[in-house]
Amino acid sequence: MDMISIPVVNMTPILPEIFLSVLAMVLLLLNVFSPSGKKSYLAYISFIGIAATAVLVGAGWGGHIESFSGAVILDNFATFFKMIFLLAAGLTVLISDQYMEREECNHGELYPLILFTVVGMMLMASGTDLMTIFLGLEVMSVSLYVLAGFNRNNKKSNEAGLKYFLLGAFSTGFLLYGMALTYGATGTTRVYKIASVVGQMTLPSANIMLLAGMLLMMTGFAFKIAAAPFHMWTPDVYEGAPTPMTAFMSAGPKAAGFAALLRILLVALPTLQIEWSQLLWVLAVLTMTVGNITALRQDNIKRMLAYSSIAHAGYALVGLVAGNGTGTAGILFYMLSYAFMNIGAFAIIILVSKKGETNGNVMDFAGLGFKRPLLAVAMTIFLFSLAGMPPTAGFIGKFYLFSGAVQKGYIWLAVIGVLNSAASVYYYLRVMVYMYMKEPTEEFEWTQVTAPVALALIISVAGSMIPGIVPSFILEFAQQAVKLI
Amino acid sequence: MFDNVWLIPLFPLIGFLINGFFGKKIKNEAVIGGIGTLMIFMSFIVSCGILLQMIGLPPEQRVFEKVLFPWIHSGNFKADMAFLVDPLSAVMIMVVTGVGSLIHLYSIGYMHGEEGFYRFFAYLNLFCMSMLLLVLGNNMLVMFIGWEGVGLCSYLLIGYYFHKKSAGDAAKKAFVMNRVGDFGFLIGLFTLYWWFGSNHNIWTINFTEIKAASHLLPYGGVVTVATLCFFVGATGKSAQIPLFTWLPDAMEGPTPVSALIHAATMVTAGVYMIGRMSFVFIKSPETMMVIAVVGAATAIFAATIGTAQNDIKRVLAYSTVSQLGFMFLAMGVGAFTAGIFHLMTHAFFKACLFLGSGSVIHSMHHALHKIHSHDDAQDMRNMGGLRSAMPITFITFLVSTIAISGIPGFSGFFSKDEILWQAFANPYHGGLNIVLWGVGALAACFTAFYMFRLVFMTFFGECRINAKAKSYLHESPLVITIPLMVLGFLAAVGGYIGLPKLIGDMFGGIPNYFEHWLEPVFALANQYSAQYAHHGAHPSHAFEWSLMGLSVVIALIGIGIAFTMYVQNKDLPGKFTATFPALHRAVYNKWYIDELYDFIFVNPCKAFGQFLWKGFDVIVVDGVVNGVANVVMGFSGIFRYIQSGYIYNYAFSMALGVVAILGYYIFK
Amino acid sequence: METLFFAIVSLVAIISAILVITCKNPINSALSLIMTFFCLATYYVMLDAPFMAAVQVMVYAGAIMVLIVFTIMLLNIRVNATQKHSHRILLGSIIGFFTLINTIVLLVKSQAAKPVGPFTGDMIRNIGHSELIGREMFTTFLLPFEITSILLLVAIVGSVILAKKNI
Amino acid sequence: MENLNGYLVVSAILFAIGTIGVLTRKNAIVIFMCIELMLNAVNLTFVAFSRHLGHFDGQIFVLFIMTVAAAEAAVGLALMIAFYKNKESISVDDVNMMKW
Amino acid sequence: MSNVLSLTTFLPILGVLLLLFIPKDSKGVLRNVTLAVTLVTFLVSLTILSGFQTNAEFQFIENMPWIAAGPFVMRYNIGIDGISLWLVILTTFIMPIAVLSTYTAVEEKVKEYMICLLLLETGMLGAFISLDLFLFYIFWEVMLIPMYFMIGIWGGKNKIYAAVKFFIYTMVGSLLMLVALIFLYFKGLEAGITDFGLLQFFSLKLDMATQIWLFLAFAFAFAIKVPMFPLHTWLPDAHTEAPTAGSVILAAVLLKMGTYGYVRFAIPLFPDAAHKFAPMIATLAVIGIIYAALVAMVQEDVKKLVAYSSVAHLGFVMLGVFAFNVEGISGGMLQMLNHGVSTGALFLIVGFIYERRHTRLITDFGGLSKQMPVFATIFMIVTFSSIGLPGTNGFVGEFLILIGAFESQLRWWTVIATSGVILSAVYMLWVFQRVMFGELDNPKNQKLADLNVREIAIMVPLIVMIFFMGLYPKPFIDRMDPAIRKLAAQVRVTSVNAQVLPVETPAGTPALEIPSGHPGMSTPSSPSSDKAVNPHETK
Repeated sequence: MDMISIPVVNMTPILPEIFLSVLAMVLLLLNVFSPSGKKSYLAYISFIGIAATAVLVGAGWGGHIESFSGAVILDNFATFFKMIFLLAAGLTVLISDQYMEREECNHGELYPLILFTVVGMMLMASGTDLMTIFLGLEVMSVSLYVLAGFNRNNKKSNEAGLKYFLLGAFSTGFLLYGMALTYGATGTTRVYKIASVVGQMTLPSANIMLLAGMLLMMTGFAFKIAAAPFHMWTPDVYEGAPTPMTAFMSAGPKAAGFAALLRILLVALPTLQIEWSQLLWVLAVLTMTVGNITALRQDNIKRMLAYSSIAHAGYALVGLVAGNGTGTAGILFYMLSYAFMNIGAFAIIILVSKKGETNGNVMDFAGLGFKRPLLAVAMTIFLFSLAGMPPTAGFIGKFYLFSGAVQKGYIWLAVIGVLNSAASVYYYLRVMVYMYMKEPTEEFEWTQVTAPVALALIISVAGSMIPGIVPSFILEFAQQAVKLI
Repeated sequence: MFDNVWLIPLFPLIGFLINGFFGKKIKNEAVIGGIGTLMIFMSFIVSCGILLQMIGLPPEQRVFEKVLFPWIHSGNFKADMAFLVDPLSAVMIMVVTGVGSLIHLYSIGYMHGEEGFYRFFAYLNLFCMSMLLLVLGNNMLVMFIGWEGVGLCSYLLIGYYFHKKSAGDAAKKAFVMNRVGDFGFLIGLFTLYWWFGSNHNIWTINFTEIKAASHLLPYGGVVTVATLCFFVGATGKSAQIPLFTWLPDAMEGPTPVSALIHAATMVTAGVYMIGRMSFVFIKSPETMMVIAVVGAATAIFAATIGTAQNDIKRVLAYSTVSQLGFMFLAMGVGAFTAGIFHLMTHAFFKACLFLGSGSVIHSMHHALHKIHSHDDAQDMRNMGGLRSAMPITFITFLVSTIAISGIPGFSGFFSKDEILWQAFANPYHGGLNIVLWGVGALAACFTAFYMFRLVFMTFFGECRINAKAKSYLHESPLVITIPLMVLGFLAAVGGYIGLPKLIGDMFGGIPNYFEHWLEPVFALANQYSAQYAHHGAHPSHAFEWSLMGLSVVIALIGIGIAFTMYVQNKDLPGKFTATFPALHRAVYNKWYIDELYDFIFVNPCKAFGQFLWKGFDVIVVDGVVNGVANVVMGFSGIFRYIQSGYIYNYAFSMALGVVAILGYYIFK
Repeated sequence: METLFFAIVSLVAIISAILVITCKNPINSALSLIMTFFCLATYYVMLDAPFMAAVQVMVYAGAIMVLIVFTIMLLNIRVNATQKHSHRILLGSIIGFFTLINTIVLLVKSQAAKPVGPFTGDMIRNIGHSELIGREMFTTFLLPFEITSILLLVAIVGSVILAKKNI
Repeated sequence: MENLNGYLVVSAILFAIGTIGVLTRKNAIVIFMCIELMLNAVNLTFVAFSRHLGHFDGQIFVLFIMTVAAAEAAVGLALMIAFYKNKESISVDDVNMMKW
Repeated sequence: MSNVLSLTTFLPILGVLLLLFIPKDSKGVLRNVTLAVTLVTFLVSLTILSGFQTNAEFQFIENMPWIAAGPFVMRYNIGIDGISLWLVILTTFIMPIAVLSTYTAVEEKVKEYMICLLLLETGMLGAFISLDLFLFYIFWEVMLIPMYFMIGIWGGKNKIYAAVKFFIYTMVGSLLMLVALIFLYFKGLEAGITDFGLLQFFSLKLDMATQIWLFLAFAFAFAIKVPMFPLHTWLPDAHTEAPTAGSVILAAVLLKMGTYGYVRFAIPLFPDAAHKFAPMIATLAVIGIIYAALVAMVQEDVKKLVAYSSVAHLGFVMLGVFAFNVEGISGGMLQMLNHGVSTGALFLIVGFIYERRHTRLITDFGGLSKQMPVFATIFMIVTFSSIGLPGTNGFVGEFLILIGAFESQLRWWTVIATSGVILSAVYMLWVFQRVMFGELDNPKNQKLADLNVREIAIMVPLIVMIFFMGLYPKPFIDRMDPAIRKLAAQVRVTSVNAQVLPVETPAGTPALEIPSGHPGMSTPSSPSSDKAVNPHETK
């Protein structure tokens, strides 16, 4: 037998992943050599690294390169999502330092783990092989399990980690079973090959094994994007996880889940669209409704935003149900703006809450509006954006999502969506009610805003407002991104 | 002169603006009153000029329209701020400005020392302006401005003593009842406008244009609807059944107001309006009948109430209602000229009566005030024997009373008798004629009775006022008595311009100037009415004479009864009351009409409003809104508890989801 | 013969799997699980995948289960006397049962893709399973293979972060 | 490969048993073991398919799943240890600080 | 200046930027600057008025690309015609008054308050001038935000409930409208329409079923804003709790958004459906008139009473608009302006006494005329304007509405609505009487000061407008007339088509191509067909 010769591969598609992995490892090493309590510079380095990666990713815009025998691809779709992940990670890194210092768990491993998560997510977005996607998902998940339980002296954080882990692993079982069935039904794990195999089937929807494989995979991703009824981990984990990680989890992995889901459904299984859009219709309605309605009665603001994040997954699913250019571009746009507004909101929560995650209730926002007007205005913008009020990015995003549905004839879905949106306004307004319309019950000092957090807030505010007023350029990118898949 | 017609309403407007804006600063009553009076007097002069010019023209040229400025032009609809001068409006402006000037003058004396003197004159001027707009308007909408404007001024003036709750209530009642009428007016206007527009493409509310097109109108049908609606408007403004109850309450206002607004001018607006649109009304025999019946009924109904009232002004108020009934009776039987004629004479004698009563009250009030008595200055039971203290007032009052009672030779006789005659002789209402005449005659009898009752109780007999106060009673100053004298004179002789043909013939063919004057206005109406008038044998002159005599006798009977009861045998009223307590109570309480209205309309409305608010709006409408919110919140609670925190529950939910999804797709 | 063998192995695998979820003592569960893993390894052999069988024994039965048992010992978990939530067991079983029904029905109703690959049992036996796997792994599946390295690194770092006494 | 369905059915049964275990057991470690059982069922499916299809994609997938399982085991058990340190328990009944 | 509309709309935003640089403690400066900004805006808007050509076309058009992505093209497309002109002027006219009214009423958080006011102005103006449906929607929603804060922060006891109710209520409706908007766009896309420009959609022929659904969605959103019975309950709460300036703006301008929406969007876009639903909407409008009047009658809180009176007044507007003839729509438009002036004034009046006595219960007052004669006079004028006394503005609009509606198919509705005239007199005079007349027996009222110069200055422009619009409404009517004629023609022509065709006719069949032409683009070309439609038009 001849020797195994490692084939020459085009590394371009995974350059950002390689760069980030190397950076993460360097950071791990640096961490070892830096005394405890002086880990802040790791945050700065990671931020710069992330920014550099963003440039690297951006440079790949417009390219279309398959590599590693079809395991990954560099296309606009992946690039767009990678940008979202980097954005989420960048903002998270900025808001982490202050929080971690306060919670006395500023271990330097945090930043490499975040970077690894990003690597995982990037692989999910650019993977065109179920294996790659799965491994990317696992890299992301395993990192997230750790990140959720990162504040290991905090019972809530422990619990969040454990819950996330057990349920995540459970859902992985379904996902894998789905992949196995898909593999069995099509004979391949390559996304594009699946597409061609399924395309040649006379009646793909009659192929129960394929259908079941698809459904099980969908449940697996539904878990990641927190769609009902696979959403139940979300509030608990979001509440328990360290706040910056919650912010990260709500923006990054959700987007990654959507990236993979979009890739699989739209690239591999477009012929089954009738089937999966039917299921997603139900899931979308269920997700929006459960998320929004349950959020109405939440006092803990992290928990409230967790439910809201479920609801937002529902909105995004509306775009996926449509499955057309408008809807999917809407998802991309929405995920991007959601990263801005949600992380921004969590940044404010970090500033309002105290050590040990106290002051995490809506009531603790009382009086913020006139004591810290800038913070309150920022929070207001985030909340209005989340609520989908014009002229914010959230509105444009929702507009495109629902437009997609309407365009495809899913008018009732859009109607349910907007009604949900209206209901959701209540709990966003509630925060504003406390910020502006109630007096604080007790006097206490507000946390100082450090420079990185301020930077994160500025970016978030800009990211929530500007795409709302002049959304064209981002939408244009999103359109191009979904055109190729 | 015609071109300057716009000056007529302008002068009072100027007066209103001056007094309204600067009156408080001027403070000097003479100046304020002077301005107010002068302004309306200037209008009077202009009116005289117009009248003279009109007299100089041949009858067919006596119509003139003056467009001031376009007002509302939209789509088909077109209404200008424009005036119409014709014989009818000429009569009206003369009455309004003439009587108005006198009452203004009177007010200077009467309102002396009142807080808000300037306010009073401002309102009075504003009223005159509105009234003049009403009578001069060349289209229904300008008329409607005046129509509502006089309502507003009436409101303001009734509520002049706003600190009295009763005054406020009365003011509001007056306005609201007028509004009920306005509702009718508007609907009538709409109907007419719409009918002409949609059927003949004549989109107009202009009187002249409607007149020109009136031949297109059918008899009855839509015209009945429209005219009935207009008539509802007239009943509101002119205090006819069923909308009359506001007028007696309106006596809460100062007495000059009662004289001007609630006797001489505003309340006659309904009559005027029917006259103005006679060519429309006449096209509906049904409406004419209704008008006649309502007029007659009001005449008798109000007269009965008038017999039992003790408040001097209330008696006069009911008298006014009753006399307005006569006017409507006239209109209803197609005797438009007679109606307008009575309107005019009524303006003279009723204004005089009110002003006279004002003079009495003024004096009484003064006297009672001096001795710090809280007795009611308007209650006739406190008066008596005032003739010696106030001779001029007494004489003018007596003259007017005679006039209103229909004693031959005085103005009221001519007009009222004409009405009764027409009620009897009109060719439209068939068998109803006798009834109309009978009711009218009976009302005339009652009129004579209660008017003389008033005179006897007030001016005759011994003085029932507090002896100490008696010395303070004195005749009113000249500024008050001059208008009284002028009006008394007019009340006496005003009737001669409209001598019935019968009497005129007797005196060598003196023509009925008034009828000739108004002939061009009502000619068309008479022409139309010929269509359905039945041509029965005309009653003979002898019959007419005997009816005239009968009505005089009836009036004398009324006077006789009053004399018996209140001068000769003063126990009689008491006995009468004791014999028929229920009747007396009913009459004294105005047949409980107010209570009835409260019961039927006001209270249910309030209760319904309360129900709608607390019961429906809050519980049902808002309840649904909040209910939806609460249901959603309830679901929120339920969904929350599903989120139990236990991993196996979460896993269960996931597994359930998987099973359900798979199951659905596999087994479907 | 092969069918009988398959049946026996299946029986053992299923019984031991059931034991995993019924044993009260986690240690017993763990041992049952190891038994199941061995059965699976047997299957792999039957499926002409000896390398997979070896890895199965080494990684699962060896590494992972040792880790688990070690943890059980470390935490010295008391055996729960009774299962309080009987309705939970019932519901769980029902759901599991339906999962099974669903899966089996779908398997019965459907059929896998036609064989597409080049490898037959003879071929595997001739060339050697390990070599074939290795070849594939380092050529076609190079990227996933590399990703696993990151995954393991993450796992190491994560475990250290979470479980080390002082960091 | 004539016996594909046999393997698939066995793996389905194992998968179902694993699911039941996750839903019914209270000890987090046992739950994790049940998840491992599920993953193994999937592995069996993969291998069976792989053999049936005649290429090694499925088997290589299984290798990665094993790696993932190992990684998850490491992290998961670490999480359990951390949890145990704080709560002195590993029963999922005690994992309910956060709810509603 | 070609971009004077933009200038008017965004001047307040510039004002906000200016305010940001003023320290929050210098309240006087803040107030004066805001006043100056609103005044300048008003003056600038007057140049629009003077430059306005009296014709039916949209003017001052600015049309720039804005968003173009995917299937959507949104443009910054603004312009006004006679219909929106006056609403723009009304807005800029009311704003300085509203600002001036806050000088003493708002002592806390002045800066934020002023910022809210200015943002609100931009939102309102933007909504009136938008000719792009999407742009309109943006402004429509943006308006909510400052109003929400105004009610919620500076409101009364129950402010939070009122603010949230206001927000969510309006949001529900407008979101449904959003879906309809999107749907409409895609319908338009099929027909070759290239962007959200309103004018293009006028030429869009939709089948009846589509029209009905879309109309319902639009109508629902607008009905909430109007508010029409039974969607009105947010209004009394919002009004009662809002600060004076908030109530004034809410009544004067915000409510007009609903009726304006009908006139500008719901009716011309879906004329057939509008015709179909006219009886239903008229019924609701009439119920609203009577119902609100009855409820207003028994209110104990002056402000609530005025709020309910708003419901009644806007019922009139709706009735007029759905008469679909020039008179009715003109009346409706005028009534919008009138209501803006007179109800705005009423809320200011309530504000005055509230500032003095910190109560709005009618029973706490009585006999104020004695102590506050100027106030009494002004109150009375405004009351009568609200009642619709001829000579005041209220009458002209109401009359035109009624006569227009009477001419149309809504005759019986009009009769009932007219009786609302009586009820409005009842409740307004009753409250006036109870507040102003009677004995001044409450000792707390005996030292009340009459209006000061500033307060009189606030009221004078309104009083002037009350009489000006009542006595000489010609300039107002004339400028809006061509646009309204166009609208009426647009609605009428299509409706005839709807009558000719069976309702079930699907879109795109040749039957739909009958002569109607493009009603949105030009007046009907064939005079004969016009005549067939309404023979009375050719006068």
